[in-house]
Amino acid sequence: MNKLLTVSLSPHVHGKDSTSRLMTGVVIALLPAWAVSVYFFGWAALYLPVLSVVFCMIFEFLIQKYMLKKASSLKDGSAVVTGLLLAFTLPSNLPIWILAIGALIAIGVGKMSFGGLGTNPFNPALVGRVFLFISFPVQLTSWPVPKGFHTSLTDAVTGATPLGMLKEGMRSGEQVSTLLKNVPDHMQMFLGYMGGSMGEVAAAALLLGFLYLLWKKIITWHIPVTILTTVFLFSGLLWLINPANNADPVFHLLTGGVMLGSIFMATDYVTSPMTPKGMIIYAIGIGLLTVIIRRWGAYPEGVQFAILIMNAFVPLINMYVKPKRFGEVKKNG
Amino acid sequence: MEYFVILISAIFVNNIVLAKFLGICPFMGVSSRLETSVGMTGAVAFVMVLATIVTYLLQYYVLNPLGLGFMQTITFILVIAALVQMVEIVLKKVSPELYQALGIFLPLITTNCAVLGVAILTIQGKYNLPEAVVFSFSTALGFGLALVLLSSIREALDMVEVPNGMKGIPIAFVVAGILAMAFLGFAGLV
Amino acid sequence: MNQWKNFNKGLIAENAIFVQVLGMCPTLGTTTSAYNGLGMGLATTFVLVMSNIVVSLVRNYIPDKVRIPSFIVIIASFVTVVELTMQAYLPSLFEELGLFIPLIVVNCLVLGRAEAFASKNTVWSSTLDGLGMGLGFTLALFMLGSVREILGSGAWLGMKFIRGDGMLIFVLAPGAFLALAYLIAIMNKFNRKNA
Amino acid sequence: MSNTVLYTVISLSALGAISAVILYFIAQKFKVTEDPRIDEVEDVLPHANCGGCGYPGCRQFAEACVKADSLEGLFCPVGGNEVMAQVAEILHLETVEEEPRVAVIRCQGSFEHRPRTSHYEGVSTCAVEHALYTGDTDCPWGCLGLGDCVEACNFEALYMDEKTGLPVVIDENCTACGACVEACPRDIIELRKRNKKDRKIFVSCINEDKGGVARKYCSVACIGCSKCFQVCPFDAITMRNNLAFIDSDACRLCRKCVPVCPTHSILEINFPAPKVKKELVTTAAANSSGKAGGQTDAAAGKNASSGDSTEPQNKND
Amino acid sequence: MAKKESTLLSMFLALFLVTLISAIILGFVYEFTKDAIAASRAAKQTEALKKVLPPFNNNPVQEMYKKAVDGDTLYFFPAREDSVLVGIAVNTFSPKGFSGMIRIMVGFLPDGTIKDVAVLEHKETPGLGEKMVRSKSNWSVQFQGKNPKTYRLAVKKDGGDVDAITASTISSRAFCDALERAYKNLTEGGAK
Amino acid sequence: MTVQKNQLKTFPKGGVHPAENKLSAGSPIKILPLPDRVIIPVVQHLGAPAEPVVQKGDTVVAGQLLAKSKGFVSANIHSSVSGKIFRIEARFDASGYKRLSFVINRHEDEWDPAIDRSDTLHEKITVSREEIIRKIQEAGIVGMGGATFPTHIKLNVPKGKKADILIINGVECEPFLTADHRLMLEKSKELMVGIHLLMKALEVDKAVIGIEQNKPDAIALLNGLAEKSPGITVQALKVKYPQGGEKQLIKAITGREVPSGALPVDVGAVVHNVGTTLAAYEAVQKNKPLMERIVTVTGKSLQDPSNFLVRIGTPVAEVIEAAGGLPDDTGKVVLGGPMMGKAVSKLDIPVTKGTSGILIIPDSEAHRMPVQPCIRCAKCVSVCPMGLEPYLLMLLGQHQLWDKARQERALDCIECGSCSFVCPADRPLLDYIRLDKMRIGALIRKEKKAVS
Ligand SMILES: Cc1cc2nc3c(=O)[nH]c(=O)nc-3n(C[C@H](O)[C@H](O)[C@H](O)COP(=O)(O)O)c2cc1C
Ligand SMILES: Cc1cc2nc3c(=O)[nH]c(=O)nc-3n(C[C@H](O)[C@H](O)[C@H](O)COP(=O)(O)O)c2cc1C
Ligand SMILES: Cc1cc2nc3c(=O)[nH]c(=O)nc-3n(C[C@H](O)[C@H](O)[C@H](O)COP(=O)(O)O)c2cc1C
Ligand SMILES: Cc1cc2nc3c(=O)[nH]c(=O)nc-3n(C[C@H](O)[C@H](O)[C@H](O)CO)c2cc1C
Ligand code: SF4
Ligand code: SF4
Ligand code: SF4
Ligand code: SF4
Ligand code: FES
Repeated sequence: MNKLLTVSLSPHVHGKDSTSRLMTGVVIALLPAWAVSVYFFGWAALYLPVLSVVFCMIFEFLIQKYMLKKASSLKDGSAVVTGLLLAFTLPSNLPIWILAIGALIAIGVGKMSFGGLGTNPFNPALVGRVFLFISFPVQLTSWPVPKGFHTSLTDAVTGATPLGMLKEGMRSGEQVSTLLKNVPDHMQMFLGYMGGSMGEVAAAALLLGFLYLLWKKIITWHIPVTILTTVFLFSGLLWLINPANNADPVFHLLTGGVMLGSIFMATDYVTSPMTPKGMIIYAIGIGLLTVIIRRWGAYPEGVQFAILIMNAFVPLINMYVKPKRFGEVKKNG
Repeated sequence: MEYFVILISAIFVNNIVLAKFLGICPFMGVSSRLETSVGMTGAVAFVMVLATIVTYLLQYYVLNPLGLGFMQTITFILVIAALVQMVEIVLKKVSPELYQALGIFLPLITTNCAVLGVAILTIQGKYNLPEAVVFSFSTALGFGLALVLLSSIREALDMVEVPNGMKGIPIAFVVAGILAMAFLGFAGLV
Repeated sequence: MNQWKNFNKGLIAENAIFVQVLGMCPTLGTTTSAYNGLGMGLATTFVLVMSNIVVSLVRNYIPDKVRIPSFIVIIASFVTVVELTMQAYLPSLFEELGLFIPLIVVNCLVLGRAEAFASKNTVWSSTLDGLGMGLGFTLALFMLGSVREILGSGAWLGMKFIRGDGMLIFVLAPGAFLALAYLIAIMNKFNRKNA
Repeated sequence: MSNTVLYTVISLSALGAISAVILYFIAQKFKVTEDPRIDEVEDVLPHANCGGCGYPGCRQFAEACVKADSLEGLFCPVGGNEVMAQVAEILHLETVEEEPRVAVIRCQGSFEHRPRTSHYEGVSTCAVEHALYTGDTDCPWGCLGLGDCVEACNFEALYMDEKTGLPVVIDENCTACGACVEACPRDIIELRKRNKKDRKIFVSCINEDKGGVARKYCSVACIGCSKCFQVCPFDAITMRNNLAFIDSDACRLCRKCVPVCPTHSILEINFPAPKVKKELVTTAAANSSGKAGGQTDAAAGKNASSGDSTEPQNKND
Repeated sequence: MAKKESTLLSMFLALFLVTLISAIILGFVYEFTKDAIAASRAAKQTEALKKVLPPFNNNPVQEMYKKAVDGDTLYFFPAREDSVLVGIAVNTFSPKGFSGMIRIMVGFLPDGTIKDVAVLEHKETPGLGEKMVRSKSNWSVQFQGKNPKTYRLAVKKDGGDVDAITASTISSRAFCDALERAYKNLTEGGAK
Repeated sequence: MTVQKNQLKTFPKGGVHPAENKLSAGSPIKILPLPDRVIIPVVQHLGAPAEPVVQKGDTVVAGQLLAKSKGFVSANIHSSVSGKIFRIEARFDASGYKRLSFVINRHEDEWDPAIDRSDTLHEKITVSREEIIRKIQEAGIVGMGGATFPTHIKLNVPKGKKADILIINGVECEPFLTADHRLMLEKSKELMVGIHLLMKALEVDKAVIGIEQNKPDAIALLNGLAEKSPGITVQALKVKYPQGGEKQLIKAITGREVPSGALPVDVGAVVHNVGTTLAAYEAVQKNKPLMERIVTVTGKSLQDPSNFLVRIGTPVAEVIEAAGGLPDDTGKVVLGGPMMGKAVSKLDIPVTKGTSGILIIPDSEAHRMPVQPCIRCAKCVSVCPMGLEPYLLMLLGQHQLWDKARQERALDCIECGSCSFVCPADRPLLDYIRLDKMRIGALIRKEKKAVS
């Protein structure tokens, strides 16, 4: 035999998972929500996410090549997920140049500044989205009303999201119970017939994606289920105490970015804790903050801030919440 | 004003570092390690509350009666400086480890604008004495929260390859920026 | 030659903000526009120079234990002078800079220079040092203010060049942090290349 | 003078005076009796915190020096004698001079001299590869070439030569802190006396296998033939376990042993090449065949020379 | 550097002297600038008054009267030209701003028409609520010449006639709230 | 007793399920033709090398003692063939280094007459507990489940401790390997006697044979036998790697958790591999020392994956030859299974007591993927059966923070490789964890030295 044998440490086999496979899985899980979005918001919802992905990939490529001078990592697909999720959190009537700024911030500030995939403490798509939200409050808070597939960018009618209507109404001193009469009913919201950002409207489609992610073992149930439960319980508690001034818990679950955020964004590996216990703590934090901001804060929606804030706690959680060690010796004294 | 509102406001909504831009130097300086940042928080909280009480009395019982409002800055800072020096001397004796860890930052608490800033803000905010104490203490907590978060993140970043140009201070500022962004979510809570 | 260095180093090589990361609070708090940055920078420079001079004059007469309180009092006096003067003659700028004028007292840069330089050097060196550091500080503030004004309001020195608003975030706290982060990164790169 | 000015003066100077008095008493009460010399000693140390002295950091070393009655056994390899002299002066103690030392790599098994027999894949650390097996070659003694030593060096005194796959010491950067010695799982690196102009003669091999065995996997291994031992006029060479070792204290750099070694195991470094013309051809050959191997003093440009023209003799058993 | 020994006396003297000298200097600087500061403060108020009122030749500050409402105070400044009332400026407030208290000087003509408004004090967000300040945007121009009798002082979202500042409904609402408070109290017996 | 799904036990936390690839499961054990020359190292076990008692040039018979155990943790070494000692010299073995070995040129096949070579089953146990242990010690038996820890030490329960259950490890959770499986099928009766022997040695009245569900034939067969043997039961286990790990198996079967740093006997359990058990039977009832073992030779590109009964010392190359020869595209040869086995650099090394399998991996599957950044997916954390955080241990290793790694309990790692297996970013987690463990070991040694 003239070939040299390869010698390495065990194990000598490797599982099927790879980074790019996982990322592809997330993209697949997002497809149903995308489809619903295109159905409700028209062509813009089709091409804006594509553009967002393209922007993200271009920025990642350029930064890597010219600033970090490292080999390109586009293949791993994380920029695609970031691009897609960024677009999904934005309204479909957003000017393209704003989208481009968002992609630059998401990739440039949110991800590459820290060194690229796996290093960033904050969710890049949310960094991009919150940046835009604060920079362009006008454009980011005018929501197209779902009209159907024929809607085009130009003739979109803007209105408020259900949460927006609620907050606005509460500001002017109206009762929540009367306000809720004007918003779509729960079934409509479940299917996505309401104003909102491209990817967040259809709870049904997002849940379908969730099931896919669970099935493919891409994520575990801990984060999404805990967030949704916390939101449900906390808002339910408030509602029971004072139904006149608080929206019902189902309303809270179906509106805004709770579904998208809890299933796809809070679960981002890089920015979430490493242990089930840690994930649950993190998720409870997100749930509570979301409801607190929605109920008492200046903004109608709190998921994006809640996730970013809890992202900041992740290193602490990882430091102090450890998995249950096998054969842990209880130290006394 | 309710104490709870003061608390929430000072910790989250008007966080001293992330919203008010005070105390940034120690915020950047001691945040590279979690342990020191916890110690720093303690030191700052102690000095802040103490300084607020003393300056409060000074303002309302000396300066105002004498019509010396313009002397606020100079008297306050003198009091704070003396106070910090005392803390430093005492700490060196009582806990040399903490003294070592906080290193040059102890004298820098003097020049931590947060301390003077809080003293002045207390007067501007027209708090009464108990409120002033709550305010200064919760401000210190807010400082500590931001500091602990930043330092835990920086410690985690030590383990990964941050691009050369961004290492150290720049990336810490980026983190602070994103933190400040996230904390804007608390806007309107009070 | 040597003296020139005392002045020069503060501008770039040992720039208070970009290199030493001192005096961050006014840097971030007052730079919503280039003009404010400039004003704050010059006010600080004045205090810095004057206190450096006085500290280096009295340095040999101050006992160690009261060194910091004494220096602080000296600095605070000049700050109060600036405060009063500005209130009297530049009331609008004073309003913009707000709390940060009294806070020059605690600008780490000022005390830091008093401690690290003026207390060990002659009057003339200290003057130049203060001037260099102050101008470096002013320069940095001006740059940061410019960046934030351009991005945040689409204007420079008050002259607007776009319609509508800029990216609001740069006027607010997060934008200040981010802008400074990247400015420091760029300056680092620049400094390293020069070195 | 108005009242305001009067009040100002009174209140402020009163405040100043009170502060001064309080500070004074507090300072008295909480006086810390830390030996100020610790700071002084720490100040003169190089602040490399490399641990070369055997203490976790410079401050701890400083404390140890202050506490110690004599400086014996306390040495900062980075600062060297100069710094230790300063320390001694501060503490009013005698210095203990240490011979300046420098690291040398005792292996010449470049790619050419040691055939590869397998291909290692995995993390690039010598420690791990060493634990796994003999390495890419069959030599269980020689350098693994994954650079744990380079990684360990705080002073950029080591680098890996891409061509030979062996580490190279940059003499002037080397502080002899010993970090590389500690790091190398195969104990290949030795700290040797620096000598004048960093001249050194040493056996660049630590192979204790029998000659015949060693020859099979490496053409420049010490085969334990004792020729050098016999030729050495100063008894500087000892033979143990089929391996020659040159004691750097006893060696007087006469270079007699260099040419007699049949496998070119003995290296001479930083000597002028006396017979340049004559040797030109062999020098080139020797250099390219890694004769100078890991030992080139790259920065100084004074290459190891080549004093040796004996062709390797095939002495199989 | 020859370090001064820290004895009680030297410490006392040093700090005492430093503060003493500072105090003397400051005292004099204060004396010197006192009037200028007072003048510039007063100038600000009259500036605002001049801006929001038609020309007058009395001193409205002297004729100022107060009214305590909603936990704070409204200040009324009657302006006269040759003793004829030409308008009243109200220093009004609203606590409902995005970041707290807003104080506005609003000038009414005798028939209740708004002559003009000027923001005295606010903490609203730069770039958003800050646009209520004239130097930042022309938003507040819309109030000129409007009579609250017919013109509903509320943002359009709440069924009023005021165009809100984009993305700053809260600030706009507070602004209207302040004007409304001034108008209500003026008509409820404030006016002479 | 029939096996029901809901009775399947397993360990609760972590684990993976690599493709089983038990290619040779259906191939009965064949006797490998005797090699002409064997190489028998003096260390084939965990612990101190044995001391040679024969000399170069001596003639030996199969089963003759070659080297005597020296020290507390050590084991005897016997000749596996008859012939002449050609040399006693350092030879490469599976450790990757040269070790002192007997090189014996075989001549015929003459056995020590004391050995009972017949096929008769000796069921009756006549010897005392001490005698059993002594015989096992003399036979040089070591754990054949991979750790090669001398068996007699494990049987000598330390004073003050008491074992109450014997667990027989028939899990064979490693992919590809089938040696234990075949052994259970073909030597079941002997196995039962061996279990009784070990029970007697340990003075326990309960033994459980743990077998993974993917060997239903073995479960059924042993179940039938166990019903007739009081005290012995068969426990079917869910298929999950590393079920065969001692701590995991104890947890799965008894629910007890061996504390960190403690031994299985501390929770009253002793685990022995089925191969070890059979060897114990042969040693006690047939006087046969440990001189041959069952080896699985397997691999996807191998012509004829098989199970062989191989004399200790047979060169690996010859075993491969018997299974159809080394395929051309071979990239890696592993002794043991793919998860824990050791890759070797040459094939003239001998089969030793711990060699359970020889795995041939084609070049296309022999290489690692490029390392990518950790995406913190936490998959490594969730599969680690020991509840560690492999990603963190690797980072700590990379940054040389050994103290921290020690606090994070790197030493608890059983090196099962599940973490490296599952990592989507292809990170060499276990490589670095091993580095951690080595460095921590050095630290501990240093500390101990400082103390003494
Ligand atoms: C940093 C920040 C500062 C804000 N400041 C103000 C403000 O000064 N005034 C205001 O009315 N709204 C402010 N907002 C609130 C938002 O712009 C929000 O859209 C507003 O509550 C309602 O929007 P609308 O005016 O379009 O109905 C601020 C938002 C952000 C992100
Ligand atoms: C990860 C891992 C997997 C193991 N798998 C098996 C196995 O499948 N079968 C086995 O008999 N031993 C296996 N072992 C070895 C056992 O832990 C244990 O050493 C053995 O069962 C004890 O019996 P022995 O001393 O007779 O070998 C494994 C060990 C580890 C660490
Ligand atoms: C130093 C040492 C002492 C041991 N002592 C005992 C013992 O007294 N009793 C016992 O049952 N096993 C003992 N063992 C064996 C281990 O518990 C274990 O069975 C062996 O390491 C193989 O397990 P594995 O294959 O799962 O790694 C000892 C192991 C070591 C390393
Ligand atoms: C389950 C899952 C969720 C993800 N969610 C996000 C996300 O919310 N935002 C984002 O920018 N990238 C997301 N990514 C992609 C990737 O992890 C992210 O870009 C990294 O944070 C970049 O370092 C996700 C990836 C996975 C596998
Ligand atoms: S000298 Fe030692 S540490 Fe350095 S590369 Fe060679 S084997 Fe590795
Ligand atoms: S002459 Fe060379 S090979 Fe012989 S003993 Fe000396 S060094 Fe070794
Ligand atoms: S850390 Fe160790 S025990 Fe845990 S999965 Fe990895 S190899 Fe197995
Ligand atoms: S499995 Fe790999 S990528 Fe995932 S957390 Fe562990 S090391 Fe990181
Ligand atoms: S300027 Fe340094 S802390 Fe504020």
